[in-house]
Amino acid sequence: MLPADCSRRLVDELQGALDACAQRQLQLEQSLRVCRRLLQAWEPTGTWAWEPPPEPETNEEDPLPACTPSPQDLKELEFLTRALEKAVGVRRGITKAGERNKAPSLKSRSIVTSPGTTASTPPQSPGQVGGHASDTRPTKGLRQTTVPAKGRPERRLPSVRDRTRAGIGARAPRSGAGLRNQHMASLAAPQAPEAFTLKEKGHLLRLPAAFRKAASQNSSLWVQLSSMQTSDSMDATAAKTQFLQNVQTTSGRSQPRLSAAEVEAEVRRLQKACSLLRLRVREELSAAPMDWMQEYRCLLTLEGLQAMVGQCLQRLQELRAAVAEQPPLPCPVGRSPRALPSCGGGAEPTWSPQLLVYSSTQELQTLAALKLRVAVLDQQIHLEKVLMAELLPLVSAAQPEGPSWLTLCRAAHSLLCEGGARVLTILRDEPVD
Amino acid sequence: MSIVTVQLGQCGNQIGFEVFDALLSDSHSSQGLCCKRENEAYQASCKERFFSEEEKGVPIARAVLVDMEPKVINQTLAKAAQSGRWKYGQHACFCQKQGSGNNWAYGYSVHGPRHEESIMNLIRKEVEKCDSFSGFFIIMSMAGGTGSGIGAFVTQNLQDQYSNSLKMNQIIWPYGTGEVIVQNYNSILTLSHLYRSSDALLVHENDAVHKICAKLMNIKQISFSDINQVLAHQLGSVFQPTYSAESSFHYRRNPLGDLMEHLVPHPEFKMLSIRNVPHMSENSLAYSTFTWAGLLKHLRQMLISNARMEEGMSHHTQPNFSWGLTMLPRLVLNPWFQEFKTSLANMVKPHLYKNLEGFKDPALYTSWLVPVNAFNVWKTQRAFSKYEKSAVLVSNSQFLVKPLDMIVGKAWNMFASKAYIHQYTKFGIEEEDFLDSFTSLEQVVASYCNL
Amino acid sequence: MRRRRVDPAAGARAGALPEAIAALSRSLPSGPSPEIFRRAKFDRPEATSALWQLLFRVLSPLPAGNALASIALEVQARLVKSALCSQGYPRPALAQLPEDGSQGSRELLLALSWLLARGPVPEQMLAQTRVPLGDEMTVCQCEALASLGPPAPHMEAEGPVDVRRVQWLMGKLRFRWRQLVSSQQEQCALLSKIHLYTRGCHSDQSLGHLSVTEAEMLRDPEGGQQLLRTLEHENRRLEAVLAWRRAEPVFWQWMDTVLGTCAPEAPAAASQPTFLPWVPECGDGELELVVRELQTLEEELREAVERRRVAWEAKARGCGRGPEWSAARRASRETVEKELGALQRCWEQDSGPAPAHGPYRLVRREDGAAGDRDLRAAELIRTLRSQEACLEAVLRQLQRQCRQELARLAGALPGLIWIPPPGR
Amino acid sequence: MTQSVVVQVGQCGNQIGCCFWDLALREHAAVNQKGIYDEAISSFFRNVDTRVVGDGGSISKGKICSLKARAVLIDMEEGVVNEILQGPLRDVFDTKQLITDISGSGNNWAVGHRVFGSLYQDQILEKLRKSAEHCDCLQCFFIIHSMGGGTGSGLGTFLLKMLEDEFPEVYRFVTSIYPSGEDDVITSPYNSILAMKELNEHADCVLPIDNQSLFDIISKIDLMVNSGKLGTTVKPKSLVTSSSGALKTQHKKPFDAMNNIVANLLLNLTSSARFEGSLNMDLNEISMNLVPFPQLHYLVSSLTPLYTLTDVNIPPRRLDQMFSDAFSKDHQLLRADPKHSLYLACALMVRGNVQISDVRRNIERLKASLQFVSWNQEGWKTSLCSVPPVGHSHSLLALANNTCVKPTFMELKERFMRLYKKKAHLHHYLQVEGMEESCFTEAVSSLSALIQEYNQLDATKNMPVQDLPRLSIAV
Repeated sequence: MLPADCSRRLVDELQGALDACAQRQLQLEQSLRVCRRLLQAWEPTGTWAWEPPPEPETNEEDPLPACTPSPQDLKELEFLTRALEKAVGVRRGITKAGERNKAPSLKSRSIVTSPGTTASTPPQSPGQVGGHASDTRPTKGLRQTTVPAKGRPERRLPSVRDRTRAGIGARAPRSGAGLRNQHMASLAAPQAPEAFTLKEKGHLLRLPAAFRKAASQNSSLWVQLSSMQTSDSMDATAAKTQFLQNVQTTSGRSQPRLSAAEVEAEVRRLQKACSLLRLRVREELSAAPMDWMQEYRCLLTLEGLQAMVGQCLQRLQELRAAVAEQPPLPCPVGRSPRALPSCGGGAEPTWSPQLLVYSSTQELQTLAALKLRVAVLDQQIHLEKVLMAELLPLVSAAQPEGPSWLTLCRAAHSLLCEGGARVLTILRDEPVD
Repeated sequence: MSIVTVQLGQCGNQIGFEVFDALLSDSHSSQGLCCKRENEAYQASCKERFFSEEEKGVPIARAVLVDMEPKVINQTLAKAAQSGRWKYGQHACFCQKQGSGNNWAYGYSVHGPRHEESIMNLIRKEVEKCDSFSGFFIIMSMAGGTGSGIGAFVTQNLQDQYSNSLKMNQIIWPYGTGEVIVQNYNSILTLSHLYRSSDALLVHENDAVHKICAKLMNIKQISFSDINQVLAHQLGSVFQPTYSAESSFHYRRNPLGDLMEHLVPHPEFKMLSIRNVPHMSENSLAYSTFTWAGLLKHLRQMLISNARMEEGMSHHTQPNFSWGLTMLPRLVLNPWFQEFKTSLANMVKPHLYKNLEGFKDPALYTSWLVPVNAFNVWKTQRAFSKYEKSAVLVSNSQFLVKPLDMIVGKAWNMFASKAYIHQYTKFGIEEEDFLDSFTSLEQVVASYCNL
Repeated sequence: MRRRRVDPAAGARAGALPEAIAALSRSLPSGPSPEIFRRAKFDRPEATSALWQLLFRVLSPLPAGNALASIALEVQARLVKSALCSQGYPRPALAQLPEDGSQGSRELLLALSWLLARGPVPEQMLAQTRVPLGDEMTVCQCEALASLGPPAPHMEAEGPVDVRRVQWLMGKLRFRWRQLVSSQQEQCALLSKIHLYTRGCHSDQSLGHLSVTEAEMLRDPEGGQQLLRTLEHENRRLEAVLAWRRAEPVFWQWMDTVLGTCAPEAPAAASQPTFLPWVPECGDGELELVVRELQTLEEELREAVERRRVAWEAKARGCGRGPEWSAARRASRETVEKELGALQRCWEQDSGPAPAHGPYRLVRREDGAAGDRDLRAAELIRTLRSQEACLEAVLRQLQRQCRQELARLAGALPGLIWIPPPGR
Repeated sequence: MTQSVVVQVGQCGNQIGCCFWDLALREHAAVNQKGIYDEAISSFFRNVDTRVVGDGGSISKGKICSLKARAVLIDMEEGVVNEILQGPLRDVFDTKQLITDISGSGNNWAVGHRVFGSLYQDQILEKLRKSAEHCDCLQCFFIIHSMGGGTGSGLGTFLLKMLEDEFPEVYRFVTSIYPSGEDDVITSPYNSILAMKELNEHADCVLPIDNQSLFDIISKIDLMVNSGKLGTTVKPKSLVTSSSGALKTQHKKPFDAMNNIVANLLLNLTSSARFEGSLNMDLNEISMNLVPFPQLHYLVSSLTPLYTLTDVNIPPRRLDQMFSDAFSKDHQLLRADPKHSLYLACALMVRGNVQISDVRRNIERLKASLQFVSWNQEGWKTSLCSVPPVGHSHSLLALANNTCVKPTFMELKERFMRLYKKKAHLHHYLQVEGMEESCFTEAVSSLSALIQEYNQLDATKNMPVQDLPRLSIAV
């Protein structure tokens, strides 16, 4: 057993990392779902539309409502259940041979009949008729649609959509359907009602005018904002500085040397320094100088590094002092805003959009994989350090050789030296005959 | 997400076929007992996992077949093609003329390296066909030479080349007696190597499955094909699509990942077992109805008694639990497990959850895990195969300690007399390698015992 | 009446101040009405809760969402206090405010202004909730795997745990990493496909293809309408920010008058602020980690330098010491200084080789042609690779260090054979 | 699939070989009714287009044209080989596969081994290489010979060493016919002992068979058939003696029935490698499973059932009887009693409509009555081949690595020592160049060492089985 505070720290750290991963996974899953749906067939009947928006955890007590089956489904289900009950009844009563023939037939019939009985819309909806019609001359239909059909609202398509959707989900009442139709006209480009995939007709898609306008306005606004940022008016800057000073003076306190956030940023910087220095030292120590020149340079480098390490330590002492001098922070939760994304607040934030250009799927995958790999390594190194700080003292302090010490040793070895992936074995050296 | 199956050796190929066949016939079965929409989503999910795009309407299994002799592969390919429902890829198999002769060393050190490139190429091609690739499912026996030796070799290569992908090895544990004489040697070599390179070992014992065939399915003359079908049913019900945690309408996308994260995160505990209820012959099925209370109680009882089969399930309308009589001897003092997975068909009743409480008893788990973390439920509305209701339990528990201990003990006895060692040194597996294997498996036994 | 009396000079710009405040309030998310600002100047209690919420919004690391509303005001207040404190907000009066939101609107207004004075808050807020039209990828590692928001309270029983539980969690984490990798690979494949299939669809020539959001908008017109509305809303806010920037100076003058109405604070307030129980700070532990690491390094260096000096002196003895010798020494010194200087800059400037932060829009171009301001994936890959190598080396080194340490401890024990995991 | 080459040496070897080819042809004809040259046939036969001059073009696929046995026939007399060439099997062989001489070895191992060995070395090698070239994956050489004579014993074992050098990766399975006690060849103990040394050193597996056992089995079948005990229900052609076809028309020789038993042994041994089944067993699995130590590679075999009832529906009891019989003394092809000796390992090779549950049931049933060496308490190897022997529903071949072979070797040694003490006939051997007395002493000590190994194993027979201390894990 690990001591309580060590336990808490380690479990907290790991749990935090797990949560972060789970969050990322969830984000990915959501965006993946959208992507996958896009790559499936775009069906005018909207079979994709039944997917409900992501819901919170299914209620364990009563899972059925969570599925929110449509009336159609419920009806189907009812049929099935009834058929099943019948089948069971038959089984109980009738002889084996007769029953075995009957039960499946009952089931299958219920399945066969269900679409017929449940279809609230006639099998040949106007939309589908249209579909057939355009099937015969698809090229023409397409050519038509490539031209942005301004002011030529195709009423037929949306109406089909509306009907089918109402039949399936009938969710929130749609206000302003008329307005939507207007937009619709320019929205979906290939308006042939038959299903198609992005792969086949993706290149024919056009963004609607309203959106194009809003988007270009949006990007130009961001650009303006960025330029405004750099050329912040002089008097505003002066006024702000003045205000900050005033606040400070009226607070009746001398300015603390460093705020907690700054301390943290500094610690992070020093952490990085530490890693870099360590690497450089390793490199230097593994070198074998040949002549006096190299020998001299090596010595100088090491001395320089030593001085730098000294400086860093010095700086850390100062930070320590700053921390100690600060009043204790009223921190309501175990973890401080260390997790606060500092991104976007870089040295010179640019608000206007930037592009990242890739040339192939493979390249994008490599890029993403590497990015994640670096993030994982960061996290791994952090955990390694925490584990070192917590476990190594325990291992060296405890009474050696007891089984619990050996257990700890094995676990520590696995966690610290093998990344948690493998384990060592400790054998008792008993002579085996 | 898709899973690429690698079937190795006679056993692996025979079982692989049955698994695909079971999955496909289930997903196309009219007995799914759920609504059409649900059924479609279910089929799509199942297909994404195990089959690639159709060729003239026939789905193609995401599988690579490997054997060192042609007979079984030819037979397997033919059987799949004959089914008409699905088939194997045209260029998805690799075979040679001459088997490994039950010699693990031959498979691992001769066949493996010699054919590494070809086999890995086949696998790579199969992986590239997946838009979304989750991991490998590697089916092999551990007693023979090809499945076990090449299987261990291939798994190791997969670990090297696809370190981020998941690897689950389905291992067929040989009969206690009478399959292969050097099976204990082959087994310890296989297990110790897989423990290094695989993420999870899903174990099926021939003896246990044999018993299921005899006692529950009432099969008089049990053939390997009977055994493989039971096995395929169990595997199929594990991989049957289930709902994800978010919402009932989304099927779980990464079954391997979810399974492993919950079951095998600790590097010393990688062995999984499956328990399944109900199993019965087609004939008695027609006369049986099940209640969730009954099934789950039964399953829990199996777990506690460490029974791998369901015994004492009477074939009459009301299951009658006479536990005391039908229990296997209690082998383990402190059974523990991490995950409960059940697939629930429709007609879910609220009291179901009351029954699941029985699995949340902390006494079932090791002291350092709390049931809330160790126990997970998966469910689906759709029935699997011919059963209206069924439940399957995947657990990481002490259940294999005893068989493993037996195998290690027998192999150790043989090793002490140096019997058969010359057959292995001939192909570069030295006594040192045996000792390494013994060491790591003794550790596994000890670790499981210390829970 | 009163206003006019207090600040007659403001009369000339009577229109300007409300305009500025209105712009500010429009530019902030769910901005309070300008009236709140006015009331806050007079420390009216009814303005308090709106300002707590606004401040919480500004300071909270959580992404904007409905979740905010559900957090109790007291919790919000507490978080705001601690966040401001950690950023070095000077006025102790804030910490003494009651957390039920009953009083102190003027203090809160001051705090808000303090934040506004320090950085481009409206811009940042906007950037955080920006409508992502493109498929974005951040280039920096800032938020890589850090968890957002306060960690969920764990049900873990406090108290000692078995070390195997730690191993268990570690294993879980390893699996999650791998799941992330495979999901991400899938996403890349799908993104790339969507980009490829929609080539030439975008009105903006520099982009060329549609993003997922844009394509989805076409597929689902209803959602598209929603998106359009959000975008238009963002545009309005952007315009408001621009207006705010222009009118800003008036606001600061006004704020000075607000500050003027505050009674100067009594140093060392009689009533000690009610601090919450001290929870050990994560960053604090971090600091100790670095100290320890640096000390080890220093120790190591001391020995190494000693050894090298001896070696150097031995070698140097044999050399003639002409002017060439001195020149060479000087040259060496300069090179080393330059090199180490570069090393130091690496961390001091707090910027890796990848200078960029923030999201980038992914654009697929087979020929890989990129503008001056655009970033090429290949470049980024290169920097990431070197980062990866560097981090891997660090990790390996730490592991080596642990191995040595454990081997030292284990070496003293007789009768035991330590068999390392089978090396491969 | 792999191929095997049969090398039949000497009179006995060729006679058995002849039976073997006859049976093999009939088996494949029965299984392969379409006449397509398939992998199964290819394991023993080549498909040759006889119109192609010279070597005869090999055809790897399609219709069967002309089948040629993968065989090399060697005899230092012409009689038997000529007989074969004039008989019905003549088309299966051609002259390129034969090596004959006219002088004979005079029942002298040394003549066969040393004289003819060096004389025919190149020629034999060339034929062997040729036959190997025709295979795309040569797995095994089956050598058939007798131990007592001169050619089979001497040249047969000379060949063994040659194969080892030339084809180190190809298995060498030797079917050796051991002389009976009242053998008419006086020097047979010498020949056998000298051959034994070679078998010890250069064979992968030896299937020792003695004529006496074969004779006893035949007599028993005759008795059963003629006594009418089983009425008319016994099929006229019992499994082990069925021999219609090739040699039927000729004058019935006393050895025919016996040779057929041996030929059947070889067919059953290879059936699981050739045909489909739910549990295959390749040839390389035999030595892997049954040979725990390199020298202990003598496998005692038994074939059951010896006769088949006309009633095709086998009641399980009959099936179980087949398993019981396989372990009885009467059914062994060597005079030996495995049931009362120590098993090192045992293989059960089943053909026909038998399932794994049948095999398991019988193993469980029989296990109690058998003794296995302590470290191999469950030393069973099983195989299931779905193709039964021609005209039968099922069959079983049991192979036992069992200390019961020891008496045969000890008896051989005794007979050798009786002669050798008197130096009887020794000069016939010593006059052959390269033969010295040391050859005899070395041979006999090699045999003694083998017997000693069996003795040591036997000594553990009644010791209680106990687990050895294992590696001790600290935590």
